[in-house]
Amino acid sequence: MTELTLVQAVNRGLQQAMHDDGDVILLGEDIGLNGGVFRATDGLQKEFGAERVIDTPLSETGIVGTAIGMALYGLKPVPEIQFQDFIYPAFDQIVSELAKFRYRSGGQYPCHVVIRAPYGGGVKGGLYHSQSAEAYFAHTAGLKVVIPSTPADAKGLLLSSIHDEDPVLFFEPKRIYRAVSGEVPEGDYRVPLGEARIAREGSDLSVFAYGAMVHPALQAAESLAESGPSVEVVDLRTLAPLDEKTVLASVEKTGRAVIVHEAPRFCGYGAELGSLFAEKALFSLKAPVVRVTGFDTPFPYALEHLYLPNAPRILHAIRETMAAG
Amino acid sequence: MTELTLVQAVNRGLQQAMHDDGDVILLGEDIGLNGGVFRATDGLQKEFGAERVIDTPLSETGIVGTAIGMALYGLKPVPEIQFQDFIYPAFDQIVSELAKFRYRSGGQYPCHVVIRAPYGGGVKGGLYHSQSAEAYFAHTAGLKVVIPSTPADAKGLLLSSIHDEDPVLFFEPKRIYRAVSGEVPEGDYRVPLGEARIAREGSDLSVFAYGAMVHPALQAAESLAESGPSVEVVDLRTLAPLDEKTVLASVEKTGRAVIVHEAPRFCGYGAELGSLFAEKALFSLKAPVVRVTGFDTPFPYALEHLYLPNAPRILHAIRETMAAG
Amino acid sequence: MAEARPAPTETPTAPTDEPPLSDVLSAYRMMVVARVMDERCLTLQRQGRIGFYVPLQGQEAAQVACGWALNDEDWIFPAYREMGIALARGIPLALLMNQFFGNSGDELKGRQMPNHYGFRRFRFVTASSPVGTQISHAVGAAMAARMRKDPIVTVSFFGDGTTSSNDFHAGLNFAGVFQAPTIFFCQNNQWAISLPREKQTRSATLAEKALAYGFPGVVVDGMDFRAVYRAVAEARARAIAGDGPTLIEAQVYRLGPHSTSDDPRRYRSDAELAEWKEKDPVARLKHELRASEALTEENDQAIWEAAKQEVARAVEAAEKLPAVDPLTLFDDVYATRTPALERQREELARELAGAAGTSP
Amino acid sequence: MAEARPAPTETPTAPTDEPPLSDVLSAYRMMVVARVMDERCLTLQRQGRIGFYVPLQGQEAAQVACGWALNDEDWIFPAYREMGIALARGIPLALLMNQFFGNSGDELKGRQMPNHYGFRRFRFVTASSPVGTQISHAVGAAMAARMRKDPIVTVSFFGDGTTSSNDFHAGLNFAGVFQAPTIFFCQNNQWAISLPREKQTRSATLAEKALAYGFPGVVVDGMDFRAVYRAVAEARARAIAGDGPTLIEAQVYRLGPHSTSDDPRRYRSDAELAEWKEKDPVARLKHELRASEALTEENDQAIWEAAKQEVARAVEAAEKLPAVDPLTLFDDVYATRTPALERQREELARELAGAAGTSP
Ligand SMILES: Cc1ncc(C[n+]2csc(CCOP(=O)(O)OP(=O)(O)O)c2C)c(N)n1
Ligand SMILES: Cc1ncc(C[n+]2csc(CCOP(=O)(O)OP(=O)(O)O)c2C)c(N)n1
Ligand SMILES: [Mg+2]
Ligand SMILES: [Mg+2]
Repeated sequence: MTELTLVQAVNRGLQQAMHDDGDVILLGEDIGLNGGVFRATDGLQKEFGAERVIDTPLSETGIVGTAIGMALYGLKPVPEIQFQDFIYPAFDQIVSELAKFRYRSGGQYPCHVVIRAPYGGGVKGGLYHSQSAEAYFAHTAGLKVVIPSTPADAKGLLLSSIHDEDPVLFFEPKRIYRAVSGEVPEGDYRVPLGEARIAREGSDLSVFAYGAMVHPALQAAESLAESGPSVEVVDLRTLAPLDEKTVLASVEKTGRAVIVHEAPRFCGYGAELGSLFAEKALFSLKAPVVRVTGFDTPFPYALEHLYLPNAPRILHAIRETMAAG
Repeated sequence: MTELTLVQAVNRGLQQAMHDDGDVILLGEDIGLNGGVFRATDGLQKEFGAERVIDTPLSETGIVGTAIGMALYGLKPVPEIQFQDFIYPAFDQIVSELAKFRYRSGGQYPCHVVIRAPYGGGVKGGLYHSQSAEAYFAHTAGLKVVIPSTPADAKGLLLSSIHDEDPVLFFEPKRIYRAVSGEVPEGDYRVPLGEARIAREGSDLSVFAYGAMVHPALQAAESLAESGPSVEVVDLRTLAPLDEKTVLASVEKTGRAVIVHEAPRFCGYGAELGSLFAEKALFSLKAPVVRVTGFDTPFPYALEHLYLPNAPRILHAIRETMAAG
Repeated sequence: MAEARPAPTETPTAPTDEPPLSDVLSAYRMMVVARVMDERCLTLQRQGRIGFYVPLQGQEAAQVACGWALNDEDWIFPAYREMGIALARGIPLALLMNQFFGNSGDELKGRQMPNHYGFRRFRFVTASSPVGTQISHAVGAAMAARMRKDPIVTVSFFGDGTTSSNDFHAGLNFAGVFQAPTIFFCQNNQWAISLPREKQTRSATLAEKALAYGFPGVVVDGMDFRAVYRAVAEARARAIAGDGPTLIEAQVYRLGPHSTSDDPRRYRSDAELAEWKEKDPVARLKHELRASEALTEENDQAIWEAAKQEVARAVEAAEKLPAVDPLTLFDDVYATRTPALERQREELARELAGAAGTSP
Repeated sequence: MAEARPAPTETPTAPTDEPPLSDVLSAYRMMVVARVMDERCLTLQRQGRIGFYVPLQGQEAAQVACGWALNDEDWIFPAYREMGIALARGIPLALLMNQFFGNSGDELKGRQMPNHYGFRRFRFVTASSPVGTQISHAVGAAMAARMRKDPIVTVSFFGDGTTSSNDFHAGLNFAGVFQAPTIFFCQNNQWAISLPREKQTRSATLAEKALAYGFPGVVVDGMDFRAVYRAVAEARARAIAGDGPTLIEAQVYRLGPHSTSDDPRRYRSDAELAEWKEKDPVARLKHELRASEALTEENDQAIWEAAKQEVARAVEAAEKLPAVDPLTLFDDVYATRTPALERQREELARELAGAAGTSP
């Protein structure tokens, strides 16, 4: 065990994978000498050479397209997209090719690429360095979507993703790259995909969150520990495929659900959860489901602090939900 | 009034707009001499000239990018994407640029482009000529998303879209381009954006649908007309911004909801509706919400008939929902 | 301040290889099979027996010659019009025909429209419809092969229209920077559906686009079997030697419609078509073989007859095979079915067993 | 079969225009203002008074000269490093400074990071961060202007790295095909964050990429004010005459970090930096003006002093302005607020009024 920040845990995860498996290679913009703009790949080019840690030209289309070609050939490429906001030039490659290769070939061509990208707000990055685009990918059959919220999960989920057989979009909450640290197991530590984590047990209400939002959710829950209702916090970790079992069990137990994410509400990931409850847990629900999310606007710059969900807003939603039934 | 097919109604809508407003111009692949692969622009280059009906090189990035430039300058471009499945190379231009221009410039640069694209299955087009990608765009703040289900609406919504001030994604259900026809008013006929249509009134259960799916929804409802429950069918028409008022009023009246779309279920557009009901109409719901949708797989070819929702499946969902409460 | 201009076209360096005559005869046979398949499939589509078809007439020499100059271990990244390459790789007609029918013998499990096939054991990667995406895949695979020290090349196939795609730009740029052992084989058939070549881009040739990426681009008469063979052999030798990629522009003509959904009379003249028909690559190679006395008129008739029978057998066999199993719909989305897919599968199974089912 | 090769660089044709001397002196003043602004903004960012900054040092001559050769009616499509152009267009320092502070005087309503400004009345389109997207916008606007018969050109600005983007390819290709009256102004500052120019693409120059699109590409010494002026004036004249687009590669150097988030010592040598510092375009123009006796040492000092005061005033004024109104968050998503946005706005208003609110 070592105390690491989240971004260090990502770095160690990559190092471990590259050490254990010569087929793992990294590619992306500024990931080599520069170690990535967030230093997630710091030191890796030095350790593994420029053939396995490849600085690419400025083209996300090219990064993902060549990564797919490498994967078809049998390597395990882990491309980095510098900011998730810049993933869109690769959208066609991801949605039309990566997601569909295994299916369209009748299983002949698995295509295992793990795309890493820092996502989310809280770094004063404005419209183009703050977005949360997870819903686009979660809606795309054939892709897995993974978002860690702790350093240990960052390493453990990343290693599971790299050793998975399917394409994974691995989104890292950049806001807590350094703001959160914790104990991380050494070696080839893996956290299975497809399993949500009960970050805090509770019996009156369930808060569902992922990535950076798990922390204000926990704060809000803790602030009620003495006096208020008993709040469970579920950290989804794998957004697709969703761990329906854990999620439904929690809401069936508590009968109340608050869903938190940074992305705009409309057709956001939270919509799937709310709909799931209306379909499969309707008669357990004691109160309307509430979503605490980013507003239905592009991500702002000067007013970022007002845009992002935070502990007071989550608390308010918890109180409202408790009052409603 | 003239009896027109849906694709003819689109053609007449474009013709009307071009006739009335010299700033309206069309651009896209094969839309000129060839009249579009579905003939939606048939005859328009002949009528309005090659400067206003522009055959472009094979690049959706370029089509949407140049359309945005034209719109910034003050024209009203109406680009065609040959199949919605090929919109992804333009995804960056749509999501990063078109959707955010007005916002990021503090209102200085409205950017009014209407992107037309045929979408959906039912034409034996396989993975890449059948997709329903509406959820990606509905989740993107700054865009409007419109889908007609009848010839009259196709013309009326298209003219409203072209004369709107915001960017509109106008998706045409290609499966019923010719399969559906109806009376279409002459001239500058407009159907307002943002208003759902009660396609059929009913009191026991509401079916929410759009595009090609409105028709099997109506069939299912009609088949119950004599004996069964009284089914309301709501045709959303504008998916973003959603007409929450009409939708909520319907479900509050009936207490039961079945949602239909062709796209995969997970994080699809239906998720937003289900979630909305869990948030704002929970105590009106007498039975769990049910979604009748495409499966969570890429769109198939040989088995397309099993993939797409149809009247029997909708009927089954109606019966189940009636039985559940 | 300097203005760059394209250099005048140059005579190519001496060919590295010449195909032996017996090979050319087999290649001719293959071109005939492709032509017969093409005619037959157009008919099958018209009769409603298959759903769609993309013909390759006019491009047989370019494709078969290219396939001929490659090694079986090389990887092919095709578009949707590449039956000539498929045949040159030795892919049996039956596999193609089953894919066209989307039946239970289709190794793609009926998942794709006709022509979008691929067979891993033939190193022929499954095509998609969005144009150009295969180009950067071929570059990545070439880089991977080099990492593994496999002495192979990858080849991507695409048309004139596809030079406008994002992946053409990204793929060629990456290939130049990383000196990937790959060949970009552009079949300029003069049309991208209804858009003529000169409206696709203003460069004088497509080959010269390679300059923008720092490697050679060559123009070759794609109706000339031997010329294509030489160009590909040379490009392959360069790639294997570590000298990087080549863009080959094979100038051909799409003699048929873009696909069975297309009506070319809307946008091109009969005169143009007639002019190019004169250059039919199958007729041309026959003429050359006849001239060199490698082929007699009777042999030729036998070749056509054999091709027809082979194709007829493939059709007959494909039509006998049962439909694809409905429950395979849920396979291969992921390596294993997710719980949601299992549920959806059960639902469909119940529906097929008689009870109508709700989907998901 | 022919192999295309880049032609050797050529001496340019005679300049169409020479800027008058008085103009050059004003341009020099502007370059000094840009330099002073740059230094000051880097300090403001270090002090935490603004959130981020992208310096332009080394690119002042290229930008100001380009701006100088354009007409005020021409449309500018900038990237994020274009303060020299902004000044040349006459955009007041106060507007820029307010944008950097994202205060209530910011015409963008605090919506964007510093440097991503735009001002409609100056025909200076609001920049975004994704590289290259502005390139095809400039092409579309140029086509629109021609449709309207407005005798103007559009100019897109982008860096060496951005030549790899999708929109570079699409934009230049469309411009070639449609002969759009536009200028592609590429500032090759040798680096794309940590990637050196030679790893970005294997072409010998960036200018020669224009060949792939069938129009001229020119290389110009971007540290040379007059050379850039001539190249742009010539390209503009061509465009206005209906002769189509031009790609200009201005060879410059990014003397500072990529942005305030970047540490260039991780990837480039002090020696390289020192070498390029010798070519500082501001010092160079001063030297030329001094040599031609258009400028005395005292005048020069006065110019720097005036610039410092002007910048100081802009900072002071910007810092006095109140913050942007929180409820503007919901404006400009659409022309009118949707019902959902109205609700979200009321929610925020209540929250700000004291009660904590749930978001949406
Ligand atoms: C991204 C994308 N946009 C549009 C299409 C529709 N489309 C299919 S083929 C084609 C023309 C391709 O022309 P070319 O590259 O010359 O190949 P050819 O068909 O002539 O062999 C078009 C526009 C597509 N498949 N993919
Ligand atoms: C699509 C996209 N990918 C990545 C980035 C991150 N990024 C910002 S600037 C930059 C380098 C740009 O280099 P260049 O075009 O040479 O311009 P310069 O910064 O040197 O002026 C990168 C990679 C981005 N802004 N957009
Ligand atoms: Mg073609
Ligand atoms: Mg640069």
